[in-house]
Amino acid sequence: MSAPLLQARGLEIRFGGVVAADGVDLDVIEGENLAIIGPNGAGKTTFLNISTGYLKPLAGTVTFLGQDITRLPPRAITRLGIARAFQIPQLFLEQTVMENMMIAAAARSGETSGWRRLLDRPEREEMLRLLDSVGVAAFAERRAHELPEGQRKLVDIALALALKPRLLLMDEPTSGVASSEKMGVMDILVAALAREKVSSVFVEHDMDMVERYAHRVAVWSSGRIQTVGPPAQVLGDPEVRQRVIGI
Amino acid sequence: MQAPAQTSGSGLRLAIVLGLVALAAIVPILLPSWATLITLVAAKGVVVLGVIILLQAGQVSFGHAMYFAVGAYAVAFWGRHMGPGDLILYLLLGSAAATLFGAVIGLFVVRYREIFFGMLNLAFSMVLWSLLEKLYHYTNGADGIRVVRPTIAGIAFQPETFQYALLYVTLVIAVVASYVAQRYLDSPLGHMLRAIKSNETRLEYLGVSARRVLLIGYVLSAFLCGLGGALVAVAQQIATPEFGYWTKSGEFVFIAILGGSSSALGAFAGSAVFEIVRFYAAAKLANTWQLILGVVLIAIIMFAPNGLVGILNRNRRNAEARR
Amino acid sequence: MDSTIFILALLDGVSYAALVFLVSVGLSLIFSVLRIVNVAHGSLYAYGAYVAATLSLAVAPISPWLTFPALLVASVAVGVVVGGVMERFLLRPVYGREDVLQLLITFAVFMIMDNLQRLIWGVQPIFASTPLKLLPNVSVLGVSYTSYQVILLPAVALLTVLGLRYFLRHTLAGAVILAVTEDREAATAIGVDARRVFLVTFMIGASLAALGGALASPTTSLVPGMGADMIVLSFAVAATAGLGQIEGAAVTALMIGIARAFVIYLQPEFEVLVPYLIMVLVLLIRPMGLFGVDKVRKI
Amino acid sequence: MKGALRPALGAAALALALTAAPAFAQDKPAQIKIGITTFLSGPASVFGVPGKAAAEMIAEDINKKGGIGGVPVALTFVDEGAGGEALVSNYRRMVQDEKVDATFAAISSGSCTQLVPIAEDLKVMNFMWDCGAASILEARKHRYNFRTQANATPEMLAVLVYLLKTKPDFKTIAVVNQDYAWGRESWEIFSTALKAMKPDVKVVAELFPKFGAPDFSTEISRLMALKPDVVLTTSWGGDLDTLVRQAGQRGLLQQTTFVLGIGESSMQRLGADLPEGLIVGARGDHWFLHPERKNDAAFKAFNDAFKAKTGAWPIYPVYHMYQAFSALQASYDKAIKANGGKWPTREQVIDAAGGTEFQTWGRPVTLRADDNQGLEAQIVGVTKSAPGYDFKVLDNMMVFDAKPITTPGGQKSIEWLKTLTPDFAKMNVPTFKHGQ
Repeated sequence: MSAPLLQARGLEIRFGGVVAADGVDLDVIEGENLAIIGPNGAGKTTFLNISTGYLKPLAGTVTFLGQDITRLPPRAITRLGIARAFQIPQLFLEQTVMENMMIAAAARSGETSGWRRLLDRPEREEMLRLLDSVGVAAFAERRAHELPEGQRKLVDIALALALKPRLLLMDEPTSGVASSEKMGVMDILVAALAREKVSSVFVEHDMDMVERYAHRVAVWSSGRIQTVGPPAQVLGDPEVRQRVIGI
Repeated sequence: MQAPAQTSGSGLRLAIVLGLVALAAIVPILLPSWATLITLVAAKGVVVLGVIILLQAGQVSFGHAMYFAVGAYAVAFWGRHMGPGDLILYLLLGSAAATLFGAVIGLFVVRYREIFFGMLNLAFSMVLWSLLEKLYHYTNGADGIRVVRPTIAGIAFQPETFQYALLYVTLVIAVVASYVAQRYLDSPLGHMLRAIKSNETRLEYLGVSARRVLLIGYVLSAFLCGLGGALVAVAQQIATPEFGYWTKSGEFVFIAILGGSSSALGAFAGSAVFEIVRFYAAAKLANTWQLILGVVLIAIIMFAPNGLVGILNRNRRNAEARR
Repeated sequence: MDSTIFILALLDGVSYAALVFLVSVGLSLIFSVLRIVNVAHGSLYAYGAYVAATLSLAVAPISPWLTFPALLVASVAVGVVVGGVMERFLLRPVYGREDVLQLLITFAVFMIMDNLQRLIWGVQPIFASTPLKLLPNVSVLGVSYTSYQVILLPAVALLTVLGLRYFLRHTLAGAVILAVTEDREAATAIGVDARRVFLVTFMIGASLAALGGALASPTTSLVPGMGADMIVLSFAVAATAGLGQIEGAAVTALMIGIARAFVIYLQPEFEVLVPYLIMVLVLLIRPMGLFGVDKVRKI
Repeated sequence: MKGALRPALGAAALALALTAAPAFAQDKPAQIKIGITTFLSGPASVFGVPGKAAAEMIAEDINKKGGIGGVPVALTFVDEGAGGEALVSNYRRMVQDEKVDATFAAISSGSCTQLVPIAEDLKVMNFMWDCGAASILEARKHRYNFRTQANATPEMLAVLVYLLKTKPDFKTIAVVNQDYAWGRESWEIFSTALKAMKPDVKVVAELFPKFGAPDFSTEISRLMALKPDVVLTTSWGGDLDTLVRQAGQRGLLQQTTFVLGIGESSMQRLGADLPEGLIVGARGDHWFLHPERKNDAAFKAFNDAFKAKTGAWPIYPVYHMYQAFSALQASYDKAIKANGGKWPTREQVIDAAGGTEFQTWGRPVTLRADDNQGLEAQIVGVTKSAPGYDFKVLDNMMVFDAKPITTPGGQKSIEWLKTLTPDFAKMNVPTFKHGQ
């Protein structure tokens, strides 16, 4: 096994009286798609928030490629190569989808021109291809707020991918996507991740998804990681089934 | 400031702009007193352009008159201590002083958003205003400082011709400033600025420092306010603390919304309507000019959410739809 | 600094703070519920003063003591009528639109009210000091004070703090207002009529501004433009305290009032700067205000 | 760029067509057009609105009598309260489009500072009808601008001399002035002269509350604790009313000698709230019961007409407005005479204006040829109750001749004031009792 890409050790955080993380250890290995599952409100999203610097843990550390990123702000962590897609899509609603993408492209290249036109940048083709690869190229010239929820979700992921990250963190990547299209979208997404050599962590409630796309599954419950392992093994565990999935 | 999807009529827009500039340049030849009025309209339009830039980021400053005043006073102080100068020097001074000021205050205020951003700007501007009033021995207090008529590019104009020279310089500046502002808003930095309005979180998650982006926009807007302030001071031949009072800041935001905060054209359309209404009302309807402006603004907000420019665009779209 | 100055400045500061508090707490209350900074708040203060003066001049010949209820009647009338019209017909149509539009509506109302005030009451200063003269003077350290200013005004302010506290914490209507303040969607979901809450809150806030004006009217000349300064000052107090903080506004008003009084005694040149400097310093250190609470956005 | 200009252009062209008169200089014009700037909004409208009423009344009267040199006058007003941009634009519009023959600008020194150079640029005769800043005419020589009244220097000096004559032994003084140019400049003049004429007086407090402040309680407390012999204030309008009432209510007016530098304009409003014994100045020899004029039937008729029109007796801006018209009439009459009875050109009127003496509702005023400064007498008195009036009137009035108390031509006021000596206060000034 290669060295972990992202390593969390002893994370602790609480909100008011609620303990969301109480000594969480978790590794993300280069090249894998790691799913996090667990009951509602268990703190799965909190893990994404801590790993990206949006929340600071009370104790514990997160290291990425050997560097301690626990106290860094989101933008610094993003620049190190961790991108994030959100449960509720976070887009620039008043701008067109292409403009959204080009902002990401400009951000990736560290562009700070106040003169050259954004849309004249060379990455336009690349961004269009990226949009095409998640199936929303047709919306490129539409303003983001005009898109249906499912398409926004895809653009949200495309925005993260546009950064060419090493690691992509996703929060229920297909929630909001019509159920008939979920598998198709995930197929495309996972293929893209593999092609671009991007590792990923995704929080998920849909066990079919987890079973089909995750290399490993971590079960988050009562503020701790209860088990980590291959989907077949973890999802087969009766205790997990009862506590997490409620079957 | 419009997305490319909607700028199909950009040729038409250019024609309208050129037509209006030509009109602004020719009218005063027939009506001499309009030279100063149009100069003021264009100069304040430049200021409002600065306010509009911040509105793109969703931030409303109720204190931007402070940069307007800084620009004006920079010119006035020069005239007072160094004697008359050249217009080009005045404009450089005014805009440089405002830029510097904006950079320093900007470092503090870009940490705040929305109402807190507005309030902090207001607070800073009120401190400046109090100082302009208080430091009577340096600023002449409420009477203000006279601004001596400058030369323009080394040429000393007679009073009759000076107002035209100033008008044409101001029109050129207005056009250039609009173009620069437009280019800025179309650039990556400009788009990032607009992104602050709709989703600052995502911007940070693209690895961009929203504060830095906002600071650049803030400084640019301070620059434009200072430039406009210097022009107004020269046109009015005076700088007074009133330039920096909170109602002046409110007036700039007012004009921006009146004209339509989504385009450079809006800044000038709003400024023209505002100044002309006030110009006529101060003479003909002295008792009711504020009333009229207030009602006009409410009507615009209620019935024409995109300002005067919005009305223009809507009419054009309707006309195209009928064709 | 000797103790005489200390005591005198304290008294002056308290009576000044009482009026400023009344106006700023109204502003703060409106903001906490409607999320609107009411620029026309200063105009409501001015109208409260003008209507109170008109009313007391009318009733004073009947009995001078009637002027006290007249002040109260005037402030409620202004708050309900002007505040009600403003909320119902001007603000309600723009809820949900950009914040700046709501702010500008109130700015436009400020211009209109300022103008109407001149048309209604003219430009000559108006003075109606009957209530001030009815109450005796009190002497402190050889300096004569009006009991109206050093006793009545602070008492009214204190009653307002206690009254608002009781209203918000111990009555159903207050609980409903607080619920809307906390979470508008949730409150609406459990059947609260948010629109009515907005209307009532706006009227209460407006009445408080008008009350400030009405209480100020016996002590000061009513002149065109008197509202414009009050709005910035009350704004400074509300912001320094943290918008929506009632007790906080009281403490901050006292702080600014007393600081101002001391500055007049010791370094009068800096009087106007005091509230704004305090506001800048506080906001730079605590953007949410002295008593405000920070909120983290959920993503 | 300026979408709204097109319709506005039409309106402007129309306005021009309606108002533009043929500009044949030497022909007798149809009317003499006068552009007047005055405060119609904001706190200073306490002066501006009476000033406007006076202008309308006076113009009507002039026209009834056949106009100036047989030509009627027509007035245009601009609101000084609408802000600097509107003021400058409208001033230019009046001069350039409406082609007014003369302007009366302005009330505030700030407006004057702004408009005086423009009048020079546009070569239009301007009478500074009410603004008092001494420095404007002292900075440089003007051709087109005249001041048809005094300035802050003689106004303050008269008040100071009155104080020194009536209360020669005071040791301490405090000042409460509005914090803006007038409040500052008037105190600078007063204190400079005081230092020169009575160096042993100690200034115990210099208070400059904000312009338009609604409350002076703290200032009053401080003054009550300090107990100065004299308190000076040059405040006006609502500020002065508030200060006097708050100070009166708390006994400060009774404890110390109050000097109201320009209190004449507030006396009617303050009514019974103004106690006896306060020293009051009038920005000129303005008093509707002027001791030297009060038996003049025309004076009485003027005052009665103004009272009938507005409900109040005239205050100083009303008399200042009259002076501007009187100066205009005198200048035109002089120019017509010099031109052999033919209608004069604008430049000829300007030539005539310098050195003109004209009648006023006080002593005559001269436009000093050196610097176009008006030489105007000053009245200072003390408040007193009098039967027949529901407000205090002036008693023990001194009428100061203009010349001795006005800065000599070509000198700067502050420098000149420094050269004064204690003997200056010993000048001979006639004193009049009320009703005498």
